[in-house]
Amino acid sequence: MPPFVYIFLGALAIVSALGVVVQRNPIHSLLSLIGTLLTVALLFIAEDAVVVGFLQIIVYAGAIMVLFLFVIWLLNLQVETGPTGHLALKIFGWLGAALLVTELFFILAPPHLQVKFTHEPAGYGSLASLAGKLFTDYLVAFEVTSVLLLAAVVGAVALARRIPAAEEFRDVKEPEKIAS
Amino acid sequence: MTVQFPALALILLFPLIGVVFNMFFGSRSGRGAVNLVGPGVMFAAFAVATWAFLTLLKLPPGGSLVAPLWGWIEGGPFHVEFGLRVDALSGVMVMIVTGVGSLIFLYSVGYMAEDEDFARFFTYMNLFALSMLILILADNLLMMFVGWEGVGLCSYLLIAFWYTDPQFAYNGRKAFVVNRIGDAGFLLAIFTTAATLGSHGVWTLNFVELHNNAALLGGAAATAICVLLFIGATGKSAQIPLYVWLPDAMVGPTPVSALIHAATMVTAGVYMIARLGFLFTMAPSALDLVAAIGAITATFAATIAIVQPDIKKVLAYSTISQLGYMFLGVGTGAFASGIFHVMTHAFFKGLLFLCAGSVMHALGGEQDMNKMGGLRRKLPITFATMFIATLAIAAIPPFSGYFSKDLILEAAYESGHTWLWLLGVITAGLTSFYMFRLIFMTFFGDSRVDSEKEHHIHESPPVMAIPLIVLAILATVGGWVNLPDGWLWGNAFVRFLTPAVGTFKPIVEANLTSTSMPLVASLIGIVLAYVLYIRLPGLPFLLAWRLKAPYDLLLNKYYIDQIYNVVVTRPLFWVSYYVLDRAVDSYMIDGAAEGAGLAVLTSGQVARRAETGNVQHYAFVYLLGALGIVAYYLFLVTGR
Amino acid sequence: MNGGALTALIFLPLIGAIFILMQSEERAIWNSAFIFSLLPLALSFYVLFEFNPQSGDYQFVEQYDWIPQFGITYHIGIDGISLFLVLLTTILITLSILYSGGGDIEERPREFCFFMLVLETGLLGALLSVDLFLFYMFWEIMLIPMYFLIGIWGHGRKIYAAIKFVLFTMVGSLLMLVAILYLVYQAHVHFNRTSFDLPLLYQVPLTPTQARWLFAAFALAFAIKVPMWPVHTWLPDAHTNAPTAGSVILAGVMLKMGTYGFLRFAIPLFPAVAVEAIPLFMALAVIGIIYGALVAMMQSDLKRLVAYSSVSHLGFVMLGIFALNPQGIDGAIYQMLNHGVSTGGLFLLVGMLYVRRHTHEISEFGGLWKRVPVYAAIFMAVMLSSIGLPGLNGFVGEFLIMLGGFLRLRLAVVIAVFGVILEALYMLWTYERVWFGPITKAINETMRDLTGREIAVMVPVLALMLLMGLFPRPLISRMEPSVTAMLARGNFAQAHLETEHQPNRLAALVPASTHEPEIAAAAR
Amino acid sequence: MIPLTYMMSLSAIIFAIGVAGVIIRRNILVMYMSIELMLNAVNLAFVAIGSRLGSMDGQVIVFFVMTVAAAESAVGLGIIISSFRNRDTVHADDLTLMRW
Repeated sequence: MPPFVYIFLGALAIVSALGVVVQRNPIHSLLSLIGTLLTVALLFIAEDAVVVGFLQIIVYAGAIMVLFLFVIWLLNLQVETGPTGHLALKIFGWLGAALLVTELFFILAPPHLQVKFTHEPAGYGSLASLAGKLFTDYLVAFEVTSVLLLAAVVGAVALARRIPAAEEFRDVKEPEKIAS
Repeated sequence: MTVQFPALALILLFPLIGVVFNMFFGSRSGRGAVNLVGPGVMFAAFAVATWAFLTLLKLPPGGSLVAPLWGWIEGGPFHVEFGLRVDALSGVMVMIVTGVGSLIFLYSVGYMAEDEDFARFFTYMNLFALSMLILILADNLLMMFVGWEGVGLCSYLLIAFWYTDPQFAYNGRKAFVVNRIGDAGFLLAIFTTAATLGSHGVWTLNFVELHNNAALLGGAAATAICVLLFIGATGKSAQIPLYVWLPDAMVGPTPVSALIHAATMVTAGVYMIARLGFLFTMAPSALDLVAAIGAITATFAATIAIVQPDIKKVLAYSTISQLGYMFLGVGTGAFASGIFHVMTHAFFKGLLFLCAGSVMHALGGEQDMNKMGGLRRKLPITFATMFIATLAIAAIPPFSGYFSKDLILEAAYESGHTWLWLLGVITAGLTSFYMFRLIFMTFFGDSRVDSEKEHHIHESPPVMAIPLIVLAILATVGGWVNLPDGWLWGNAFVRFLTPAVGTFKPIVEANLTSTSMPLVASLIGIVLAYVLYIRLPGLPFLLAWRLKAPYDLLLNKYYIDQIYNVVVTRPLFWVSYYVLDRAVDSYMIDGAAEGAGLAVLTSGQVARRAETGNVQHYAFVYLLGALGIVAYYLFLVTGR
Repeated sequence: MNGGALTALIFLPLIGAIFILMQSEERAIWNSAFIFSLLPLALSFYVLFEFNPQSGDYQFVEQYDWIPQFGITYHIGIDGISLFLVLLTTILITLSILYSGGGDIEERPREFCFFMLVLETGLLGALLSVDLFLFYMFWEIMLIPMYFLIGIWGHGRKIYAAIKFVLFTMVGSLLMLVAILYLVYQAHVHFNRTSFDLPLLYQVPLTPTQARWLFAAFALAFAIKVPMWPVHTWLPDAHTNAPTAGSVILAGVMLKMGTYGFLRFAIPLFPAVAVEAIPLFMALAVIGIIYGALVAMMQSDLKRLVAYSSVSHLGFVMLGIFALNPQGIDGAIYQMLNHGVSTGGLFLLVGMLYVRRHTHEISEFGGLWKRVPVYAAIFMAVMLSSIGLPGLNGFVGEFLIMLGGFLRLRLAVVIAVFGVILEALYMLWTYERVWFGPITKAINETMRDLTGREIAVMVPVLALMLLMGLFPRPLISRMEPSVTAMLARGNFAQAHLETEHQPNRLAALVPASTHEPEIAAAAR
Repeated sequence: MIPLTYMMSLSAIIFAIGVAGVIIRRNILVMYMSIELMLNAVNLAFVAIGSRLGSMDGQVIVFFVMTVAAAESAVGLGIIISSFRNRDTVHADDLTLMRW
């Protein structure tokens, strides 16, 4: 794939990632995030990680983001008005992030970290090769992940359920708000 | 010559039985049993002691009876055994203690007949006898110390016998604590002895072995040991500066005063010095100190005695004074003379106290001589025996006191302590003066007794009278065991003791000045007392009024108690409370500790402000941490 | 035959503690607690009879790997130094439980017995450990039950006292932990072997500087526990507010852990530093003796008074330990036992007063002898033992200590002797105020004398006092080989001889060994 | 193929943007999204390096990251919902009960 595609996709990813952070409307943030995910998915495919790339699109950009969308909808979040947090925190947050980027450049970019290029074996990135790894070397981890997902499902249900007993945990300072 | 004589243990066992019986069964088994067991064990001990003494007399001079018991303390090479030993010195002492003790125990039966705590009384008394006998029979310094402290304890218990009066309890404690000061000196002496001998590889405190190794203790060590021991003796035997407890000890029952505070315990110091005479002769300066303190105490106490109104107080100061004589005796190296005076003093002073007790018994506990008088017809036995005792203490020949006191003053004169001898002579005069003052005020003249007590006056019962009579006989003839050579048995007593206590120079040529002066002084004292208290009964009051300042000084015992109080006791309490307890403990140490706690708490209060609860602040700190770590990694990778 | 005896000794109380947790009926709790305290008592007597008095080595040794990666072993053993302290522990725990069941502890008896028995495990474990890690573990385990005993069943400012107690002890013991780790590290460096085993650690070569720092850390931990002046102030508070049984164990056994620590760890591990530290520690000990006595004299609270008297008595123990000669150390060990018996007894007696009147204030009493003669007589006997009357136990210890001290540093003993005087002063004064005089408070008119159970508690104490006072030799002869071995290992005999062979300068009563140069200089 | 440096730089930038998002946005939901950004940035790095090494391990890890992300967002969103119910806010600076 020609480099300009990479550059284009990279630029798109950065812009939409910035969009996540700077948009004041959560929906817009979410849409930007989906954009980022899709661009990253394309980059995956470009890097011969076809299966993972498609999984990214389907599971991540599709399923998980829908979850976010539901929550936004459920909580009826609007465009944020008023102050958006502490100004000092904002400034230092950006400064810190910039510093982090600089540091990471120094660590990740220099030539000595250029790994020796190995020719990809045949079928690299295919479903078969991924599955082969998953069900042999990573079998235990895979199974544990399934348990994790199960626990997450149960946990999410338990947390989000509206239980009467939860009343006793309410904030005593603002009782009238809970009634609404 | 040393002979095994296991029966010596019986001398201790009998009082022990008395203690155990009276303590556990006394109050349950009733007065009769206690009255039987209490004195009974003393008579039994006396019998065994007599047996032992007679056995000892059969031995060649310098012989001794021993009864080793069991091993006691050890530590490294140091070791001490319990063991009993009777030689001439301890033989005489054990006879005095068990003999006079038995009589006083017998007397107590009558004296304590009204008291409900008789079982406790005899428990203490038996315990005292036990301790005193341990002190005397001990064959080593440490076991002697056991008895030494034991008698102090019993003295405390018996002074505070009528404990419901806080003053009595206070006096008991005072006696114990003052004794403990002396005991501390004794302990240090023991340590010094053990350390000095130990540095030569000899680890012992046994008297015989000490004697054998005395050469190792020469010079400064001997002086230090002797001075420290003498500090112990001043406590126990009520010498300057630790005499203050003895007058206060008179609040105990009178038999106690007779037994403990006159006849036996207070002479322990003299006994101890005589016991370690070989050591003291190696330390002449210490011996001079002993003599000087003895003579000064004798005079000092006698001056106080001449104005005291309380009959027992007079006798108490008289005891201190007589003990001073004894120390003068041993201090001039005449150990046997000192012990001789111990013996005669036990007879006549024990008798004096018992008679005083008899008078008080008759008068319902009255001790003030201003409220007595004219008792000689109502208490004939008491009067007669007390008069004999007075003659003895005033050193009128042929009564016992004359011979012993004479021997002491003789020794002082001969050894060149002329000034001390002079003090002794003056004291002799003072002694006869205050003793005859006592007799005249109590038994002669008009009765000043409270009228309601007047018709209660009665002579003591036989159980009290018999000891008086026996002691009176002893007080008369007791001195005859040591007459000048050529009379009766000659210097028998002193010769008998000499192997046990060391050198003695018999007085070959009686120096007329030195022998006659004390007698003259005594006679002057008697005449003076007669003039002041019989002939011109108003004169004493006139004198007291005209010489108010010195009179008050004497009456208040030179204000020594008050001085001690201001100089020692009060500052001690003040420092303990305000400086140590309040300032140092509560403020400084606890303050520092709590201050440290407070500092931690305060810094926590400050530091917890960082916990805002806002997750973004935490995230930011997290970021800083990450930046730091990455920077460090970068530093490692680039090497710069 | 002997295998497992000590393990059983340590863990029997723990089993008992767990067993008690399952009980619910109060009578059953006390009975089972008593029985479970009797078992280790019997076992400790068995150990006493099987103990070989000639040997100075550890006996009944058991050693198993525990955490082999760090060289930590389960290594326990008993020798002459710990033998009688073990006995003292089992005896006092039994007496405390017997006493507490008689009405002193009314709330939560189950938890109380549980903590008492856990405490016993901790104490015995610390006494029997030969492995430093094991020792440290038990050392810390002791704190927890005592914290609860004071905090739950105490009186007055009990929480303050409990926290003060724990914090003071922790400060020292954490430093000690660091020192232990450093020492083990040094052992690793020198022997290429990681081990917490004490016999190995005795041989670790250290530079003087290292040794001084390590000694300081150990010494601070133990000095706080002893407690030496000036880190003693936790003691009066802990004692005053603790329940009776807590005070008994605290004074009777726990304080001995400090002195025992000096004997077992601080001094043998760093003998050279210990010799250097003699003047310092003797000075602190003497200050403790006098200071404790003077402050005790001014207390108005009986328990506080006894607590300060403990400071004074423990000063004697430290004096003996730092004499570093057989007399001093024999005496120190003996005095530890004495103090356990006498002060334990005093606390029991004061506790009995508290049960009757719910106060420790001296001014609340007075003239009690008239009402309760048996009580008064027993109190007198215990008090006399406490002030070191010859013939009772206290004297033997004090005498040997002072003799040992005198052989080492004369001046210290010359001052310490005043402690003996003051001891008599404050004890008798207290006795006088409580028992003598007229009855001043009407409520005391109806005080009852000791019950059968209370007498049963006191009789062993009295018997021990008398036996230990008259027949100390069987005890000392069992300690002696271990003490000799310890002294030989530290090569203190050399230092000992130096002091001994001073020419007779006794009259001057100066500490000849330390002030030699100055005296020489002054002479010039 | 594009140099690894390029992919790494991209990954770093996206990661930093995610970090910034977590720190500066009050909305918990957006903070969550920023976390997803960071996860994706890391995924990108894995994939890039994996493909250059010819190893499938990188992709396997991405796979796991995705599942964990799914689980995390499920639980996280559940927490957001229940906290919104109780406190009626999704702002992080309002949820500061756990402070001094």
